[in-house]
Amino acid sequence: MSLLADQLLVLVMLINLVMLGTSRLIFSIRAVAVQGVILGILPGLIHPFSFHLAGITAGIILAKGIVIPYFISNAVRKAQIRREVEPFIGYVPTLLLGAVFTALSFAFAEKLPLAPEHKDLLFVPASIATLLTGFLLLTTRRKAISQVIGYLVMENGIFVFGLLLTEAMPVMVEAGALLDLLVGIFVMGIVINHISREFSSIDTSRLQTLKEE
Amino acid sequence: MTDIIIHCAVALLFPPLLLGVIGKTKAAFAGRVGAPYFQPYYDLIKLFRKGSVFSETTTWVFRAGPVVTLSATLIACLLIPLGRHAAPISFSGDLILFAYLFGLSRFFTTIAALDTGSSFEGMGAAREVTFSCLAEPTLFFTLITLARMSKSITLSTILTHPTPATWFAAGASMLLLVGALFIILLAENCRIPFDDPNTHLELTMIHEVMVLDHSGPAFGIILYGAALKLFVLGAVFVNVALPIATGNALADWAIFIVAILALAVTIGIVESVMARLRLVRIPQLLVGATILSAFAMMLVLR
Amino acid sequence: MLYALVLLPLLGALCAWIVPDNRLRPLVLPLIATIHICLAAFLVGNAPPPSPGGWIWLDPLGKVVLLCISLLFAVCAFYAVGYLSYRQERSNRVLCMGLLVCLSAMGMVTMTQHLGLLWVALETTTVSMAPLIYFNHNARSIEATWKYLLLCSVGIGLALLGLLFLAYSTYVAHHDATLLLGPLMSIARELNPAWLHAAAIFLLVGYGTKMGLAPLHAWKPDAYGEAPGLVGALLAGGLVNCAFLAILRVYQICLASGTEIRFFQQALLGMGLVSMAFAAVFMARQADFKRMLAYSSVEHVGILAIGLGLGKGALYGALFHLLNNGLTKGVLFLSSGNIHRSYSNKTTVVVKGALTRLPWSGGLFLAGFIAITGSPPFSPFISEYTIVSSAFIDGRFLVGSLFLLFLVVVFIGMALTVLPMVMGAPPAEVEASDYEDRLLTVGPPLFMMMVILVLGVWPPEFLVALLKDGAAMLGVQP
Amino acid sequence: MPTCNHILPRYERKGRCEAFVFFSVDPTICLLAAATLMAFSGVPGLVMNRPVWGQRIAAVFVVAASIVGEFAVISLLGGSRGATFQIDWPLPFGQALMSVDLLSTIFLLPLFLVCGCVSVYSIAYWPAREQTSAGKLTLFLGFFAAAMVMVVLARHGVLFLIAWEVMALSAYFLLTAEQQSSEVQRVGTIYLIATHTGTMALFAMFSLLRGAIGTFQFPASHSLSQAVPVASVIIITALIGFGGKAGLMPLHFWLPGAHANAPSHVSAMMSGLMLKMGVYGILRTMSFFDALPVWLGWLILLLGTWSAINGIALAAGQRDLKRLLACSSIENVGIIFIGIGLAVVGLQLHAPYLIVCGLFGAFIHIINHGLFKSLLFLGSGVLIHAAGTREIDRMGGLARRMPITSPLFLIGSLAICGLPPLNGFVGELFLYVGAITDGIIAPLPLAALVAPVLALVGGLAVITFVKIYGIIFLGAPRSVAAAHGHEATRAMTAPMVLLALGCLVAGLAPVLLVRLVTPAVAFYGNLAAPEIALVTDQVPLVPLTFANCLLIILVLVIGAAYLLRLRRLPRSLGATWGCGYPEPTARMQYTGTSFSEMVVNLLGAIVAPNRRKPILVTAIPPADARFHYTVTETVLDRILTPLFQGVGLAFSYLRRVQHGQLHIYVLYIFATLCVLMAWTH
Repeated sequence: MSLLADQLLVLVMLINLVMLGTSRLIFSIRAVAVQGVILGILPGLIHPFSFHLAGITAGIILAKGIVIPYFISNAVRKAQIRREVEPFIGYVPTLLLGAVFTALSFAFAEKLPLAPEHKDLLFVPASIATLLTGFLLLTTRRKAISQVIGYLVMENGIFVFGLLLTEAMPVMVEAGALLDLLVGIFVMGIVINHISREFSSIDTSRLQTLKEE
Repeated sequence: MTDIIIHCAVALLFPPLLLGVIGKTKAAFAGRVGAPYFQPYYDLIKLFRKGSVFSETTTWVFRAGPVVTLSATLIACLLIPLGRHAAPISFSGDLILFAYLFGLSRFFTTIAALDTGSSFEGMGAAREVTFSCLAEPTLFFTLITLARMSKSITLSTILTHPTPATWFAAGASMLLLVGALFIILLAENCRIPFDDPNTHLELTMIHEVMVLDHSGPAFGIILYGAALKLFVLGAVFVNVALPIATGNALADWAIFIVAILALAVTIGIVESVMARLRLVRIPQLLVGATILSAFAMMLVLR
Repeated sequence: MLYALVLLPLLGALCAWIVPDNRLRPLVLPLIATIHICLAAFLVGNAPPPSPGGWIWLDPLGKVVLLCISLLFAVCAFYAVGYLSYRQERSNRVLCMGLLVCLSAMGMVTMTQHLGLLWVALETTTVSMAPLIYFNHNARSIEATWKYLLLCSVGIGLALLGLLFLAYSTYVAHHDATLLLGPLMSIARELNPAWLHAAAIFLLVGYGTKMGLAPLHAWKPDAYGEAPGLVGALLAGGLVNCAFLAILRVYQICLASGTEIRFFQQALLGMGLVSMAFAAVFMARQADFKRMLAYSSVEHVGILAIGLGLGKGALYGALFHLLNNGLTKGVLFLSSGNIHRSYSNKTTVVVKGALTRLPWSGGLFLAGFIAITGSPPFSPFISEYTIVSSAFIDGRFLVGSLFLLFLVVVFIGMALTVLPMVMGAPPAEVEASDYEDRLLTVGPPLFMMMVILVLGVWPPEFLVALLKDGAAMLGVQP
Repeated sequence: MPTCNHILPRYERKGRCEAFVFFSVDPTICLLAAATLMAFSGVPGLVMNRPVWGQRIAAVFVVAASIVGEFAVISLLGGSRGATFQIDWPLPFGQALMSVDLLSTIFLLPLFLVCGCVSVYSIAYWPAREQTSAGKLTLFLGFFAAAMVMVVLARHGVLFLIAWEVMALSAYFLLTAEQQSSEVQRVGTIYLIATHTGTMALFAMFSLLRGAIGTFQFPASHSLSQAVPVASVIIITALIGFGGKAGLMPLHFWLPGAHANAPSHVSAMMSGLMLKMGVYGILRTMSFFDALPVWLGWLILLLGTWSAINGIALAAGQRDLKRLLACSSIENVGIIFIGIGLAVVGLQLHAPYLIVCGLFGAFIHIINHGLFKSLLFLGSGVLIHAAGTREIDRMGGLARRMPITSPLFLIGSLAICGLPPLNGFVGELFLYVGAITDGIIAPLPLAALVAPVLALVGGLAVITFVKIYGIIFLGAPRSVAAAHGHEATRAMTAPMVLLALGCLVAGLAPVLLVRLVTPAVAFYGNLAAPEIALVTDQVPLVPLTFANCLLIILVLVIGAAYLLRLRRLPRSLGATWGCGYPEPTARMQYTGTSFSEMVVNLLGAIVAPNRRKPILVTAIPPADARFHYTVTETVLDRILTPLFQGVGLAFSYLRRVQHGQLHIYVLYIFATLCVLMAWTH
């Protein structure tokens, strides 16, 4: 089963690269949704079955795969934005950076003192790579929506690491975390809505009035 | 006791004669006969009999000025040893009182001048305080140097201490001191080259311009006070420059009187052969004197 | 009883939702706040024992924060009634609900011993505050809200990763993965040091972002500057303290581990000094007085971090400063809100002569400035002086000197902004606004100023004992 | 106010000498009671809605406090020892102690006198009927006075800091009474920044002291070894913190502006009393150590000399009456520090004259300056009321219209110049005697250099005060307001008369001053009575009294003779001789600016006058031409202001990191993570 898990994790990393390369917002939202669904499936593959696990799987798939993408695409629709305009750093350089980061995360994960049963799995490199991808999206994209997506990718990366510990985590905390994420994205959606109304654009490079001198 | 009486008598009666001697010397240099030696006395008597004119702007300060000035100078006079005899009032640290009494008299002279509201007297007052302020450190440097030599801070000891032996031992610094003291003497008494008491161009005057508005007895007091000041500082100078003590009290008095008359002649000569300095040069000369005296002090303290 | 602290505000939020009238709704706030503060005072005095699972326990550290938050909230609640009466044009439903939800979450932060739950509660405070910053509904406030939301979310996300690392470190050490403070501390010495180290870094950066340590503070001036005064007060006095409590929890674990604490303290010291330096640089010639207050908050967060980083005697100072800073910032934000309202402007170009135009608000602002810069006889002096003197006593001369240097620069910067604001004659061309000092807008901050004065001169015995207990929890390795 | 709440009943008596106790109440209790009375003096005025009565009640309170306080001081001087109070403080700084010793008396003596005078004066000077800020001013005046008493009483670092800062902040609120004026705001801000910076130095100092001895309580005198590694740092920080407050160069920059722009009675307290608190701080700090390094003595001497010369040089060039008085305060503080410096040098080199005379000179000058500077500032208040301006050059001829203030001001001016027969001379006499005696007898030639310096300072002081007395009071009025000036009410002149009497009595009977100061000198210098007597016997107090009396008698006799003579002779009135000008006007008189132009020129190296020369045109009629100059306050104008601007500019570059671009902000977080990761590896 853990082989399948590894393959899925490779898929996650590929999705990362796809997201770095695409300019279509709807496409990246869908990609993030797919990533979320994979994240939901993964715990079932490495841990023995329990109701706790089933709950988590259902929760993650519901939240990351359905609700959140729905929120965001709603916001996209309202803001009538389709594409990311030219990002701060172009697509090709970010893609290359993403590839470098992914490679680095493999190298880095080698050095980490992991528990023996996690040594051979791709969870840790995938987690770091996804986290870094999220950072990359956050720092290079102009549109507010892209930044939310970047944040989501980052969260996904954190979740990937969390999957190693699913059993140890109390339900309440997991649920709370998911709920917070949900509400957070919801609020972000609302804010994006207001941004697009206020500025008739959701280009965050316009959000630069608050600064020093 | 006799000494004190002689001291007071000499100090009270003698000073105007100095002015007369200076005048006579200058006249001699100019080839004139000049006024009699006792002309200053006649002037004083005449002034004390004259009526006064007061400016409408003046207040009591104007009347108090000459009085306080004269009183302070009189006290200073009592602090100075004359002719190798200890002064009537003598205590350790009296040199400071001595210097500050001149400060007091200057304060009152200048505010009396300012009381008239005349721009010229204001100008004179400004010059007077500025130049005296520069002269003051010199006086202290000299006195401290002498104090160091005599290991005492009493004027009577300090000023009676110098002997021919000190001159031999520390000739260089004594010479510097005498030079500095002479400059102070001329500057404080507003003689040439610092000021010309006989000039009639107000713009160039210092002391005389301050007393333009005084008349009658007040002017008499001022004249007498000025003579007294010349006498006091002259006595200091003579004590340092002519360190001869015979041991005989009366001989000492005689030597002193001759010496101070000689000083008056010297001043007269200086006034005859020198021109007034330009006003901007005066501070330079005064600072020069300060440096002389400081140098003397360094030589002694070293 | 403890759960009431969490449930009561939620109930209040429900009420606020139900009440239809814009005038009546704010009254829910003082009602709830009064009950809350009574309850909090009672619980601080008679804290129940830890819950069976060990998840809920109001320990001395929590008590200090709870007291601060509850008092600050009560003051803000009364102020809100006065403030919102001037803002009738806008629905205050979201504001009231947000405040109460935030209060509930903050209550949870103070009493939980489970780091996961703590995280959830903190994230809730972040999210619940976002609509409040946006209360003014204009371009600037939306920008501020966006920056606040995104940066804090990123930060809190990193903190989550830190938590996972922490849990993983127990896993690697062959213990049951747990995030409960008690068990974690008891096994802290056996935890995997590498993972613990990583956890400490991520938690510090994560919660540090929330707290506003430089250079993670970028959202702070924007959010504080654009939010209404009372929201600013709660951000600076409430949320900051909650985040600081979270860092205190991490500190406890690092302390228990014995090895990690050295690095953690060094990092705190470094970031604290950097924060003070940043604040000093940004406060000079700061024309916007609300942004200036934000930078002052950065500075004081730095002071808290330095106090913690110094350890020993400074711990007491840090805990006391947490309280003092919260309350004093409250005074400053509330009075600056009044000034802002009266002049309809928040730059020193326009705002002049506040002392003449608004004697009470201007006076409070001035007094708050004097207090926050560490002048006796106000309480921040006591705490700041405790910290700086313990630096010198421990021979950390460089830290102490830098600390004082930054305080001076900050003071100069702040004085050059504050004094022209309050002194002088109000400009003639500013149009009259309907705002004037009234009991409800001036009384609450005045009360808080009195509290600060009393704390600075003669703090009550029980508080001193509480602070000492708290400092002991941080100072002694179990 | 911290003072009132703190007194707990638990205190211990440390023994007292019954023989000299005048009355049974403990001095410390008296002082605390006085402080409490003063602190609360302004409260009735706040509570009542009759501000006029509030102000009067405050004055009654303060005067009562002053009487109680002076009693305590006298009983201390009489030999009784104050109890030590202990405060059980719930703060983490240990128990706080309060007590008094003989060093405190030097500062308390003028303090109570001046406070009492000022509070009566303020009723007429800052009347609540006309000034809305009177209530606030009265309140803070009480705080200010009480805080100064507490500064002197405190024997605990943190208690001291609290009292100190309350004092400093009250002074800020007092001096910004006329806050509508932008100049007042500016100087207020400079003052606040300066005092806060100084307080930060004190933060460090008391922390270091705590580190060295393990408690915040002040160590006993001479109990601390100079060998403590941080001893020098403690002293340096104390010099920065306290020296700034005392107005010692180069930390004096706040002083001229602050004192000039405060209400006059506040200036009187700030200059006459608050500056001395800085001196007190330094003296107290130095008393902790068993020995002091010699360099410290020379340093203090050097700073004192610098302050004295530069201060009076600045004063000479001022056109603003109060700014001039403020600069002269710098000079006087310099003289006090010269005395302290001599004493410290003497202590290390075992030169008894330097020690005793230095301490006597400094202590006597502390009291004297409190008297005459307050007198002059109160006088300047009267003048401002009368002429409506602080510009010396717009006054003139006021002596005729102010028959009481004019002689009082003259007494103050003479005293501050150190001229006999007033009190200023006594302090300077000690300094001269100390410096010269040890300069000529012991091998300490450098110390003797103090004498010419003091002489120069005295000469400059004469210029300065001849200028202000002459230009303000004498001559013809230079403006309409000055021509219509009026004498002040009795509430204003009475306190001044009291202070002037103090100057006169202390000057004519210097023995009295010496008696007052001797216990403190003995205590501070750790000297036995014979040691002091050995030196003081050399100081000519009795002959000085004799000479002074003789001077007075001479003045009276000559004056009487002159007046009698005058009465017999014809007198006439006329215009001042105009040297040929047919119609001299009042505007042709010498002004203060022209009076000091010469000396300012000479001192150009120190005061760097900024001249604006007239353009002389030959056109007929000639156009208006003006000449004026302003002296430069080098530290503020040439160093601090450019420094602040430079730093401000540098900061505005640094501020670009807050550029508003969110994605870079995210990068900051990431970078911080990386740095923290890299730090450990």
